[in-house]
Amino acid sequence: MSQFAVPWREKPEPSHGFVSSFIVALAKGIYAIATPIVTRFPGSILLSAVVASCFLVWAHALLFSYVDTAVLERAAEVGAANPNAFGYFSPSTWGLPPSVIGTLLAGDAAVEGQSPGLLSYLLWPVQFGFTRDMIAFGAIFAWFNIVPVYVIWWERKVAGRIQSRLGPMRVGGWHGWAQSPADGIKLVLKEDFIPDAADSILFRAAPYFAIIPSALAFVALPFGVTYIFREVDVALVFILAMLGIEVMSVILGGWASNNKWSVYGGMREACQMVAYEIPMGMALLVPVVCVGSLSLKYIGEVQADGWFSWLAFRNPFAFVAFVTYFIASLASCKRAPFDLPEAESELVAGFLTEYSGFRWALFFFAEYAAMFVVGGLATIMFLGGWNSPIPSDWGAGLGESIWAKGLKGILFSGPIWFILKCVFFLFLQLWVRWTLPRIRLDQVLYACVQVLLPLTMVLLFGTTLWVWASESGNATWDVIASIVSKVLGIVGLAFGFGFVAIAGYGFYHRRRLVGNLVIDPLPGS
Amino acid sequence: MAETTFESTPDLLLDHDRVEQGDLQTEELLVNMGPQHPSTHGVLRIVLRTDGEMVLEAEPHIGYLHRCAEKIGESVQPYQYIPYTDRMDYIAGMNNNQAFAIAIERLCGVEVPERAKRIRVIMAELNRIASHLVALGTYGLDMGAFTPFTWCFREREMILDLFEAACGARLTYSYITVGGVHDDLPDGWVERCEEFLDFFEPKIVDYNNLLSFNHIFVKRTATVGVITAEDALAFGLTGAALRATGVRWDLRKVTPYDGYEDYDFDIPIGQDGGIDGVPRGVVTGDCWSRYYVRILEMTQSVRIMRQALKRLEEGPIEAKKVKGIKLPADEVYVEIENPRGQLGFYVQGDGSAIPARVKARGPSFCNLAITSHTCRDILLADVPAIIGSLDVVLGEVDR
Amino acid sequence: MSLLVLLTASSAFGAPSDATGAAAPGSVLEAVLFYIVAGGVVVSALGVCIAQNIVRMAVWLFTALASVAVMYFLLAANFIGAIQLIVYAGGTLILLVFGVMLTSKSPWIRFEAPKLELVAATVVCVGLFLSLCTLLGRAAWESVDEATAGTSIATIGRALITEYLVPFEMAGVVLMIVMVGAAHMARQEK
Amino acid sequence: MGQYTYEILLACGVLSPLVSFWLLVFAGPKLGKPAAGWVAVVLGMGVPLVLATIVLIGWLGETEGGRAALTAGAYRGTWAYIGTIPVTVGVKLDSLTVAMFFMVTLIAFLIFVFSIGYMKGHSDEVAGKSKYHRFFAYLSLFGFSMLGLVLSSSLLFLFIFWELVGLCSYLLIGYYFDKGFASAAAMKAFITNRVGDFGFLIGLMLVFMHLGTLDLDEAATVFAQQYAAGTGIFASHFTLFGWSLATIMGVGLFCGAMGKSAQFPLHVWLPDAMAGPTPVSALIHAATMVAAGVYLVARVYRLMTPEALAFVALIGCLTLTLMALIAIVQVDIKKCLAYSTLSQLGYMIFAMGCGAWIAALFHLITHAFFKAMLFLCSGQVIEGCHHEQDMRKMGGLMKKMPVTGITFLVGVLAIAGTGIPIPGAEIAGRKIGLGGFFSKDEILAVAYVRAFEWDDISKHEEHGEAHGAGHTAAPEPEGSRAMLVADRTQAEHHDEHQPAAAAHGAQSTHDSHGGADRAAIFKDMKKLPSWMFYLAIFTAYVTPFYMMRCWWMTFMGKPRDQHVYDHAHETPLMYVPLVVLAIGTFVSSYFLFRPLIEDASHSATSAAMVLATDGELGTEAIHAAHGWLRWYVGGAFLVGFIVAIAIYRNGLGLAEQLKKVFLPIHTILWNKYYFDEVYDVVWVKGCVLVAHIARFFDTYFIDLLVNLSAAVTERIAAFSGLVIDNHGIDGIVNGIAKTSIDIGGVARAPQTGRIRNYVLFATAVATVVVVCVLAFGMDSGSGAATVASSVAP
Amino acid sequence: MLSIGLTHYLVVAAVLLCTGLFTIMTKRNAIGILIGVELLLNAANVNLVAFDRFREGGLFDGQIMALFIIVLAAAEAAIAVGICINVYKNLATVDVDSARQLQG
Repeated sequence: MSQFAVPWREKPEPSHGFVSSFIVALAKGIYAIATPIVTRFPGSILLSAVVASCFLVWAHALLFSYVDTAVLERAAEVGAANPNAFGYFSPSTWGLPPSVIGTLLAGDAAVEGQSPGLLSYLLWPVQFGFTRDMIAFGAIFAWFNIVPVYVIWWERKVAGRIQSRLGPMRVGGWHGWAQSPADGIKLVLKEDFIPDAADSILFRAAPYFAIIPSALAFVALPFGVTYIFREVDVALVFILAMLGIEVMSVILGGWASNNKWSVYGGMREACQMVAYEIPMGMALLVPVVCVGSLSLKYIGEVQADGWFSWLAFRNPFAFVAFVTYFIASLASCKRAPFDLPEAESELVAGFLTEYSGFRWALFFFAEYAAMFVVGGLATIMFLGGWNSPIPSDWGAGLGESIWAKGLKGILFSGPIWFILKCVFFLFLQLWVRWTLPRIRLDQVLYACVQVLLPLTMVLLFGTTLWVWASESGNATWDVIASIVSKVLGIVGLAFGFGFVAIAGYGFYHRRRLVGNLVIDPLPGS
Repeated sequence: MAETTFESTPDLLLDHDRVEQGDLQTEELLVNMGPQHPSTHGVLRIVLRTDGEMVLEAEPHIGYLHRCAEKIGESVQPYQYIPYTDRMDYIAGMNNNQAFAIAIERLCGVEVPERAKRIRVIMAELNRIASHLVALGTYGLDMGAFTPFTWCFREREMILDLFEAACGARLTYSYITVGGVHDDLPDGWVERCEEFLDFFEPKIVDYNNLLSFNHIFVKRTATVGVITAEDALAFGLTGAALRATGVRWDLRKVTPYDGYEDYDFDIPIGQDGGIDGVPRGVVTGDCWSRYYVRILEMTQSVRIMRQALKRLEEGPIEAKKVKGIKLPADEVYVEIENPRGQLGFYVQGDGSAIPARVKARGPSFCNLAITSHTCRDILLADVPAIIGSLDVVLGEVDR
Repeated sequence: MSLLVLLTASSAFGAPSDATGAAAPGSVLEAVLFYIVAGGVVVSALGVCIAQNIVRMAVWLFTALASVAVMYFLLAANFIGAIQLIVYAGGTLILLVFGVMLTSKSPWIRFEAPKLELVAATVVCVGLFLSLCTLLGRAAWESVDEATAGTSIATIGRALITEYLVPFEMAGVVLMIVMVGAAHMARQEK
Repeated sequence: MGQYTYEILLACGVLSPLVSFWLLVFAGPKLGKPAAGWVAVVLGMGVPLVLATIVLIGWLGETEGGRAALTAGAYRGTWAYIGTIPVTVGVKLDSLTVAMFFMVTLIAFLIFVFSIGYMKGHSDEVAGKSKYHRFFAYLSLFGFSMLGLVLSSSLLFLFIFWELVGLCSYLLIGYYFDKGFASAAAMKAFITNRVGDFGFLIGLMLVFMHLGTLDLDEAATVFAQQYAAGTGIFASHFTLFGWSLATIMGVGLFCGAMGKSAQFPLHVWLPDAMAGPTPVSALIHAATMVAAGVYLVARVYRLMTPEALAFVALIGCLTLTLMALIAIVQVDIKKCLAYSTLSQLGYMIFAMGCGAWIAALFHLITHAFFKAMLFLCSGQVIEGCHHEQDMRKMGGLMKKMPVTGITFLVGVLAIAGTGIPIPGAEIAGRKIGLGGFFSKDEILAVAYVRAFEWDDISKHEEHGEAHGAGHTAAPEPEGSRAMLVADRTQAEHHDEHQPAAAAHGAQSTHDSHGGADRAAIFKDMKKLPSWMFYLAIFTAYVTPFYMMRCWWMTFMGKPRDQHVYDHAHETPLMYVPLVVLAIGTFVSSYFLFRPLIEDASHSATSAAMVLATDGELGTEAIHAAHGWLRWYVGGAFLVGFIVAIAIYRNGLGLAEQLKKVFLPIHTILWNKYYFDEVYDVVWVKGCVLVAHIARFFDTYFIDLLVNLSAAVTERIAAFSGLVIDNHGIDGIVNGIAKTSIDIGGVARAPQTGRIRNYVLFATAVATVVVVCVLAFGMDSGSGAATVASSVAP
Repeated sequence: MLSIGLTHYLVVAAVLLCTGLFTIMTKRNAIGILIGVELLLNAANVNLVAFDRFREGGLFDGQIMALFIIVLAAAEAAIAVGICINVYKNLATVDVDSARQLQG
């Protein structure tokens, strides 16, 4: 009977054997060549990967903006009102010919009739929305996968350091850098286990309710002025909605497991979400009131004038709102000290009790992606988004050459800054998690409803008054406001330096083993 | 009309009869906490009757680790039984050995040499610190703080290294035997031990900073699981759990053994918050008091050890002729201060070398009894807090 | 699956100032997206009808609400779409699920309506749907070909505190009453 | 002074108590007993007082034209739109506002200080929790609301603050809510006020509906225009009790004032409100809140028709007389003062109704000072006498509490209108007298003019009008100097301040238009019945009597209760407010407030019919013409005092005898004309009665029918059972029964009691309807048109 | 078919309407009925937003109405769930057919 199931096993063809042995040999060869490199120089590889990705990101923006300019100019020539004149799929026209792009790339000095270079041909598809969407989509999808994997690894390293141990050290060589991918492979290969009494459909569906919203949140999350998959005018609300929908997965997962601990986890998540979501939203409304827009792109753009223009330092209320938001965002990601839904010591593993393997991994992907999104929101709403602390007009003297543009792109703004800030927030989240005990449910509710909620209400009201006063154009007030802003900025700066100082101190005094106190394990003679 | 249909009801959350009979309210739930649960410290099973997050009733079920430890004691000679005692409370093996050894010594009238007494005290206090470190670390885990656990275990590993150097074992020592200790300390051990004490003492401040005075931790444990002194005495609580209620009772002071009367140390007790660095909101006899009494006891243990190390003199480490000793036809009951409370051994001899009856009074077993009394109308998250603060070892509960 | 949802949802944003190429009104892409989303709505709605398990019903409702939100994006009502997601799908529905879980003993418990009622309901609803579709098919709408530009949030916000001030305030009052009332009803009687 | 400086200062003054309120609400328990009070004193009233003083000084420095400009250009911002009508938020900035603001903050500040001393000796724990901070939180909230009320330029905001002060009053009366009577009194006050506020709301809606605005000035302008043109609200033919819609609007607005100022039918709550702490009685139920009704009438004065004003005068007149009479027999010191307050409020309302706008407000302010002081004194007495309020147990307290006694006496003199009416007895060109002397005299003078000389004046006005608006000089009919202040102002504006007035923009232009139209309204005012005047005069005699009686019973004579006497003492902290208020009463505020209010009458009423006697001059004129009136009015206090002293000089003996002589009258007065009882019977029992009737009907009528039919059926059944053969009939009967059961079953089937089935039926019917419409109702073309028309713009 | 117009959206709304009605008609679980009501409300919302979009002049009244409906639906759900929980406390079930104490 089995011959029908797997026919090719019946008549093995020589080519199969050849192909398979070739693949194995290739893999072995790559492994043999790569392993020493990978294990010996992983630091440099990682560093160069970072540099390379920075370069790619920068070049991508630069080239795309050239093509954009070209399209706009051409569209103006043609007289089309719609800047997106060449359409999404562009069925009617083939867009700008490569030669035009080449001309633009070469600048004004280009000679007419010169044959377009390879780059022009490569860039030709970029002018179509669909192409760009595909590129951006690939980038987001890749990022969405990279972030959880490496944040998990990083978290384990950070946790190890905090706990005076090393964390993963073996897999992949250098500091166990391949630990997370290896874990991922293990999880994928694990038995797909569904308890008999579980509601199997919902049990299977629940992880997707976690992963899809957290992936969708990236759609509206800008990494830079031009690094937005979709520029949504209600991006903030959209991302908050996505974070809110994730709760559904926890409740469903908890319910579908048909395990009392899981149900407790789900219920706790629902309770907690009811409590934290309002202060979180209201804390985010504070910068929204300052700026007057829900578009994250716009909110990021108004903070381009250096450190003191960042919204957290605009007025005292926003500064406090920043802290409030950070606390609420911990609850939103189910991170300690708000990790009640999966509280290990109380609920075994909460809603995750019955999950294992790939589904469990999906939950974790969602959680860590949400952590990044939450950190990204904090960055954009309070800490200047993708802008560097240096005011952007300082770069006016650099000129407009392609290199100057590139330098500006790296110095003054760009996804690098955004990601760095997000990483900072991620670190804060990790730090808090490995330091603090867990809060009890009634304390969570108390903190969110009776402390944070009134606080954010006061903040919102105060900001409204502040903005109102600022818009009245009173000169005295402007002076006061700017002084307050400077003071806040300096306080923030002090916090930042303090953070760096603590980190530096810790790094300098780092101690892996206790030293001479380790006693020879053999009994004495 | 269609009726309510139960389609494939493998595990109804509530069984319908109990609802009908009014035994369970509609919103109530019976939950099994354990025997496989991260925060029950072994194989304790607690049946909770909950209303949402509220625990209305908690009933501990024990016996998953029963090994007939007492019965074995009636079929082997006392010195053969020593290795069984440290399987009872495997976190504090030294103290268990000591208790049984003292019981037999009292029964047979064996005089223990001075050096052996000092070593016993050093080992017992060292093990007390190790045991408390486990209690602190796991209590942190119960509260959701992961880091204290590894920090405590870091220091505990050093103690275990010391034990290993002395007796070759890291968990089940069987070091203290009837009539003394079975091996002398290796060279340089005393210096290493002092080095360790110097290293360890400042670490207590670290624990305090990391966990004891952490605001969240205090909120989680203060006023939770308050046990009054009357209740504690009525339920036969001993050890840190008793002292946290404000009763200054420690057998090392009350009925000194192995030369404890020679040492100068205090007995810390629990007190209300607001003074002496105790955070506000703390009430005598709550979880935080129990936790903090252990911290203070570690300091006292260090103090005792320093004195003992200083007075350690050369001499014999074991009384003569203890192996195969005949037990007189008499009975003895000895209690000593275990890290968890009062560990008592009742031994009855009948003239042979094998005891006629061995009975242990386990502190964890007795302390655990108050669980159902304390875990009433509390939140679910308080259950691990209370159980953890009682610091029970299931190996000793079930024996 | 996740890829598909990601693509669909992200392409659906009808922000008016979007130059990167969302589904332009009247384009083929819009039609494709519409059919995908509408399919989602219809399937989820039917799922709600057919599902016997109350939790599954709620999940189907969730997908229905999410699909409707995407449909709002297609209709260039981004704000309503986002609000639908955050309030309806994120808030109301979770409340519902909460209620479901508090009030059912097991995921397997269920009540069924009599067969006769099922048949009658099916007939009536299919009839209603068909007649409505006929009615819609016969209607000749004015100015239906030209879709207008999307509305900015600022416009809606301003309208809420000027033209619609009274309903707005009343909604606030209603919400407050509901808050107090719901808390009172669900409170422990002890 | 920059633009909006006054507004900002005043607004800060309003918000400061609010800050204090929130602070006390949240941090009150932590602040503890004395600190919470001081927070309220400093933040709640101290800051507003300072700001008010600054504003007052600044305002006094402004020229008349400058003030008019400031009034016209006061801040108005659009808060929201109701439909297309903007709801403005703004500051009503004129002399009246400034004066009231200063008065309220000053008195309130003193009372706040007094409260700290007062509350020190009071238990403030309920169920083990201190509510001390609550008292001051409520006081702060009251400060916020009252100041907001004074400041509001829009009727809507006026109403909001109106309700807020009502709420504060409720909270503060019920401060000792653990005592049953206090919470009952609070409830009574609240409910009685709701009755009035219902009228207010109706008035408000009429204003909004017919005048299309809620801004006071705009409303007045529109009202005057409509009156002139006979459009808008005057075009309505709706009448009620013979009142036109415009009158109903005015009366409705006045209803609010009736409730809050405790006017005649709604007065019942105020005496009971004395259950609250005494500082509250002084502040809210004597000085400020109850006067808010008068203030409201002053503000909506321009929206009143002559009929409405007549009604106002009637209510005021009844109140002032009836309440003064009750005060005679009161033995509770606070109740006595409460009825005195009611009577004085009646005076103010009466003055408003007469058209004595200035005099009413002037009386409001002088009354606020001396009544606050009187209440504080009574608080001091009560506090000192160990919470004894019965005057019969007091007496001779002068020795124990000299400061209190003297200040009380000052208050008594002031309220009695003590002064020297002899011509020539003047200092610096002013008559010598206390506050009440001037204000009450003025009211009576105006009342005299309205009652006896009105026809002449109004006729004269007509003539003046004929000569052309704006050039009417002050008319001097028959020696009376009563005049139309408004028209004089118009004249001044037109003659002297023309450029300035033009520069003030549309506002003042509107005003002048309105002015002309108002004069028309003014013409339509009728003569007042003379009995009103006589009642007012009569009460002027009664007032000194009961006040002196009160004072004498408390402070003079022999101690009648040794226990009380022994306990009596004074609290030093309470001196300060008392003395300051006494001084305030002494200088009688005539020099400060009278000019301000008169100034306010220019802009606040802009062109309303304001009758005024020009200070002493006017009084002089009246006195010159009617010598008897001078003595009757000016010497009334002496008569009252003498009679009171004569009766109470030797303790209560004579009074008891008199009581026996006038027993029926005393009984009626003692029971306050049985108002509470009547209300109880009419409203409370009325409701119960209706219920009883319904029950009676149910029991005896419906049940009777049922029982009757049952009995009849029983008989028939017995009869048929006996007479008709069971077996013969049974077939038919059973058949019919079965059939009817079957029919019933079929008919019952749809009535399942399940909503889902009903939905099913409803949907089915809807479907059928749609199908029918599709099939028969219309052809496709017309159907499309029908549907489309509902969509097309 | 490729040009998406008002009718398309209205048909979707009709589907939501009919399924909502069907849910109400056939469910005995109180919360099931509530879910049906939510579907009905969504049908109305789709209609409102679609009419808003395809109406001349680009008014926003439809969106605002939809906004109000969403808000009130939240209120309605809160109250309804509260009622359901109360019913469950009293009757130990949320079967609407069991709630018949007032039925004669």
